[in-house]
Amino acid sequence: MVNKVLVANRGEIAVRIIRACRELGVETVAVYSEADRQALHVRYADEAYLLGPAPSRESYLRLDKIMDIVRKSGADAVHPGYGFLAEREDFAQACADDGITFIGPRPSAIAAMGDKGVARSTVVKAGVKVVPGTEDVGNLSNEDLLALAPKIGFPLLIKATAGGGGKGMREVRSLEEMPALLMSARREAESAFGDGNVYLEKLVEGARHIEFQIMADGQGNVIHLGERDCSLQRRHQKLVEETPSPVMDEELRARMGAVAVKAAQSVDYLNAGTIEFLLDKDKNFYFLEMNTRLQVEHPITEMVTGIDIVKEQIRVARGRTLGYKQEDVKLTGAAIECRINAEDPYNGFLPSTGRITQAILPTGPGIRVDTGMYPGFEITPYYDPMIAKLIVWGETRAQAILRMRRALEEYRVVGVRTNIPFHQSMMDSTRFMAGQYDTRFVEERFSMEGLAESREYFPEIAAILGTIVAHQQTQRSAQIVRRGERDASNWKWVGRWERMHR
Amino acid sequence: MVNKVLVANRGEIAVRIIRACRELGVETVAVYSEADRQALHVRYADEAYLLGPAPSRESYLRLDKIMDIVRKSGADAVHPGYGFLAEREDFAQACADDGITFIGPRPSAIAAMGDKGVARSTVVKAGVKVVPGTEDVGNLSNEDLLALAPKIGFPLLIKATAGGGGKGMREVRSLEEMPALLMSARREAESAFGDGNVYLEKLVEGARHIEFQIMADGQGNVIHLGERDCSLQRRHQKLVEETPSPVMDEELRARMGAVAVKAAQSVDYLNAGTIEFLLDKDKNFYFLEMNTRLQVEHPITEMVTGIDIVKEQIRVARGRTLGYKQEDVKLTGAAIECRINAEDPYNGFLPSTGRITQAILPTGPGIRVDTGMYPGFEITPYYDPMIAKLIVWGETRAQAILRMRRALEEYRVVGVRTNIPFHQSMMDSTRFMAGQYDTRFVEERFSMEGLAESREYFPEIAAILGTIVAHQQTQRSAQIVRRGERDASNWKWVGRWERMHR
Amino acid sequence: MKYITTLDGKEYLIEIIDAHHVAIDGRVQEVDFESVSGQPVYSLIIDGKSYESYVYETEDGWQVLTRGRQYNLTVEDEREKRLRAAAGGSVAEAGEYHLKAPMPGLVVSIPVNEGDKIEKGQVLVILESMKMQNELKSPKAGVVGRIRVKQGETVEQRQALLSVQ
Amino acid sequence: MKYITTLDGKEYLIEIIDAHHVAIDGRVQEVDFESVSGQPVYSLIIDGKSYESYVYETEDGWQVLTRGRQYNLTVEDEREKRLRAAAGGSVAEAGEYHLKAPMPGLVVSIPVNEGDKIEKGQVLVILESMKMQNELKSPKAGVVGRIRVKQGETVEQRQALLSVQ
Repeated sequence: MVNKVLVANRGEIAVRIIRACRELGVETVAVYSEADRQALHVRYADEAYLLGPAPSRESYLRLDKIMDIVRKSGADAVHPGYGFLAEREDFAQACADDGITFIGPRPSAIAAMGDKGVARSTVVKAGVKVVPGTEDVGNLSNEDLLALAPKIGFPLLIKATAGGGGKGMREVRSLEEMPALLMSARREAESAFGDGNVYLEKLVEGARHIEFQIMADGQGNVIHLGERDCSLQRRHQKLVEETPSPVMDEELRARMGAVAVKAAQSVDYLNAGTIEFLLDKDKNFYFLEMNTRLQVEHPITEMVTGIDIVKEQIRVARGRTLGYKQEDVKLTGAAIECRINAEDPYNGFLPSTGRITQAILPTGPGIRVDTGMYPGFEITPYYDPMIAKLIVWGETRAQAILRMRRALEEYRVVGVRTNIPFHQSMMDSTRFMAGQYDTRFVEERFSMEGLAESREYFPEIAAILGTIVAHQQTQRSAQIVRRGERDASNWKWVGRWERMHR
Repeated sequence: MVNKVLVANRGEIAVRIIRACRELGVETVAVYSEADRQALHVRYADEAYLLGPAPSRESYLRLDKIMDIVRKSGADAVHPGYGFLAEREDFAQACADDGITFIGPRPSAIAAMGDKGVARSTVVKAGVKVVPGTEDVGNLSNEDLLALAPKIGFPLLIKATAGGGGKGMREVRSLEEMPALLMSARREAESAFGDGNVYLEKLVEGARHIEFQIMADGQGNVIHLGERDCSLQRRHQKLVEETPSPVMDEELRARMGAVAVKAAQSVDYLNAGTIEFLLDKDKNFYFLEMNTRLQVEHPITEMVTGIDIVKEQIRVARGRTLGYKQEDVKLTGAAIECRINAEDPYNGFLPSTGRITQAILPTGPGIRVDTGMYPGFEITPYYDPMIAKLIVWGETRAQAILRMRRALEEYRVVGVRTNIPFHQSMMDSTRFMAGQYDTRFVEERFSMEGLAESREYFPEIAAILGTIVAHQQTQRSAQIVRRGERDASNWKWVGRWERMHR
Repeated sequence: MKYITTLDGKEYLIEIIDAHHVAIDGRVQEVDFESVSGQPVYSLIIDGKSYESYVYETEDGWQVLTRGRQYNLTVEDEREKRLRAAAGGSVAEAGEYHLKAPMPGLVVSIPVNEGDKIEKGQVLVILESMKMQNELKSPKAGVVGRIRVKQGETVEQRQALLSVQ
Repeated sequence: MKYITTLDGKEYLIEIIDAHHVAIDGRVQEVDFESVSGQPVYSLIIDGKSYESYVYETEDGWQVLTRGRQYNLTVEDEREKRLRAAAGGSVAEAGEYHLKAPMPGLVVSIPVNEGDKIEKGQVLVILESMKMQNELKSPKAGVVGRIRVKQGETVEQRQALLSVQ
């Protein structure tokens, strides 16, 4: 079993999974929407089947169609990636019912951790501290939530019970603004997960978002692969992740790691997962949630441990024991990931769509780029704006930052705007260099205008560049006008065009 | 000093060096020929200066012009890369005379090792064994060489004294064919190095080409970074390199490493260098030559040691001691490099030139691609056919091979033919997998036709693919013919073309 | 050809002399300028320094992104400059604001009605694209004019959504 | 449209029915065939299997490179096939061989003279390109015809070098 894997995803993570399968000699089956016929995961897979139209609800969220393709293709295993159906208990259950290996946790663990309210109460029972909030409750109404809010205290967070990726999440500063925010959070959660349920959580200020990578096998072994610091977020979307965390020490890592393992064990966890914590200024830490799937930022852990997490997932899914014991896990050097999004940092980070006409990846020592895009590929409004992950490794954190600067400077993407300049400013910022940031840093202290000043100012060069391009455009339009005037010689033009286009 | 480095090279190695400089906060100056105005090294460097027309002799070999640009740009250091002027004593000397740091060995070491005849006699004096051949002699005439040949015995090799990269190298099986081969070897050496001198060396059959990476600082510390097995060659050009060598063991590595260090010490070596050995079936090894520069295949050593060789070069050039002692050098896992050449493996490996219209690099875990090409870049006949180096790392040799197969399968280059299919066949070959190969393997035992059979045969798919493309082309030409016939409606065409091209 | 290029409040007089020379405020400079493989990416070598840049045209002028920093500039020839001076500064500021979709997407909601008096910064439309809900805000105070789209509608990039008078 | 496609000595009768169907030796297959982003790289999905391929036209036919293996094939429609049959096989084999430069380069030497009798496999021209000297050999025995280039000359790709009769 696990000889042919259907990858129920798209984009860079589908490509990532196909790569691991190929290196293990496992066949791969891609699924794709009409917008993704030319996507890299379709090009790289051994087999490929159309799911339906571009919108996710008609394609990548169509559990029924995906199960049909599993049967049609003869796949004996499914990898869900992240997002879409990755944390859907019914998907894992449907596979189990059909005798298909689901490369992920058991349905029961997804259910326990997938509903964030249930997850909190489960880990509390196991003795793990959680951020104060709505405990041990299912689907609360707006009235209930408005009544509970003052007891938790403001500021607080509305979070989607089915959530992840910042979708359906809202910060609330006062009771007055809460009804409107509840509505928009539910709307966004419904649209993202097909489930509008939300819960409340105290907003811990000045905190860092620290998560631990967990691996568990079917023989009861659970290990962690160290932490990732994911505090740099904007609108609750992670933008930069790094490992080790600049605030971590060996003792704290051991304590948090042990709690993470305990949390995973509390739901009889299997395969890869991530335990998210908030770490406050006094190094108190609180369980936030568990992501019962492969995480976007898993490569930074791979860079410092040398462990291929996706290959380990397949190993464990095959029923074998983990290839590593806790004491085999050594962290070497430092790794950073910048998420490259198709959005304009100079225009409120608005999404940017279009056809990629050129893409030159940074390469060389210590660099990894995970992406599903290439020149000619169309970035559509249907899916996540993340078009690539730029990951670097350095012998030290300082070297990793310098390498990341070099890589960002080299990266060229033409056709859509990207947030590369944002990352460049971030890598230049003294607070980032000092490791002094929390989950509010990007929104509260960081502005593109202010930080641009860290970079050299070349106004004359910019003026010359812009003027030459404007001039060339004027010249070209003048030619078109002249061409339009050229009535008498139209016959000549015909010949010329014909020759050019033969 | 070493605050601004002029990179006296082009292509992937110029990009590689610029990367290291940027990560150290060192400014970079590129030089370029008229064919390279849009080359990546020009785009990535802080400064760029034109050298001259495309042919190397008028550009990258113009020592005088390069020294002018050193002065004009205010560069305080020069990195020569490999090839071109990298092993020219007069270049290192010109830098020394001007107070410019040459990132490489002292002129005396280049001189001693650069003339392969002198190198052999130098190391012999230091007690290092060499392959039998013409010893301790300078510029021998054809008459002398023809007289010496029978004493050495056939088969033997004619090699360029200024040589490297297989240029000016010829195998000689008998005295009869030797005069013609001498002529062609001298001609090629003259054209490649501006020096037509040659020497003779016994051809050791069934041998492996094993080389050791050396690093030496100005304080007299010399270490080696393990070996590279470069036995897979065609026409004396390396095609695939790997480390560790499948035939190496700890004891032999220690012995050969010690000899390599001794050879370097015999010329008071400074900076990075490579000692090449032949290793015969009985594990006897012979000094072949020393390359007094950064080597094409240095990245595989970087992958298994975690040491950035170019950064170490700059460190040592700054007069600092090496960052590593011999006992700090640990080899982890295995690395392989495939040299991607613009040549057609199905047509006698003839060079292929043209504009790259698309290039999709393999990425993901454990992959590094060093290249200077990108879509839109023109591959010209003026320079080396190597357009990229594909380097992979794996926890074991077997995993590295599987990863290389995956990477080769993913790599897409459109616009020129490449030898990727050759590498795919090589990675499939049972002898490569078993590590059983010598320097004659590619030429004597390997054929594209024979090895294609390792890959699945899809004649019907190929027939359908070819036929659809041929069909579409027929349809298009038919349209052009019809268009030519369209006399009466030419005015409509004018309007249509105008609209399309506005 | 002479241009007046304005950047961060400063004016530069730039003359394009020929393919390899420009004058900036009277100083003649040798330039080596190329579009890289036909893309809107430009390589400029000036005084030995190598700059690479994206240059985008926008409704208000040009954006030049080079070495990790974006510059917003306007480029006018002398005739345009005179015309604008005669017209008494930018007309756009005083006039109507037309909100256009900055990207393709789905109109999630329109929290204003025609005729509403609104503040600067007030949300006019919530547009979903790439799974994110984006609030499109008014750059000025005023009154909401005609609303051209409905909730639930899919819109193209640059499609007119509504106006503010 | 029907074609006779020959590959490794085997003939396939291939009919292009419409954009999504082909018949091979009478079996109709559904195909999803696309050129990837306008490049001469083709993606074929057939029976759920995904194949990507480079397809090159050569003087003799077509080369299809897919999954690390190259296939050489000829594609003829029925009319072409009949014409060729009538002409009694390939004319090329019997006729004159024209050596063309396989790539741009520099003529290093021409070790034959006009009128020389040569063997199959004998070196006709040594061409230097990309720092390598490449020996261009005769695919047949014969007599050297007109030599159109001189030693030291730079030649373009496909430029005629000499002929063998």
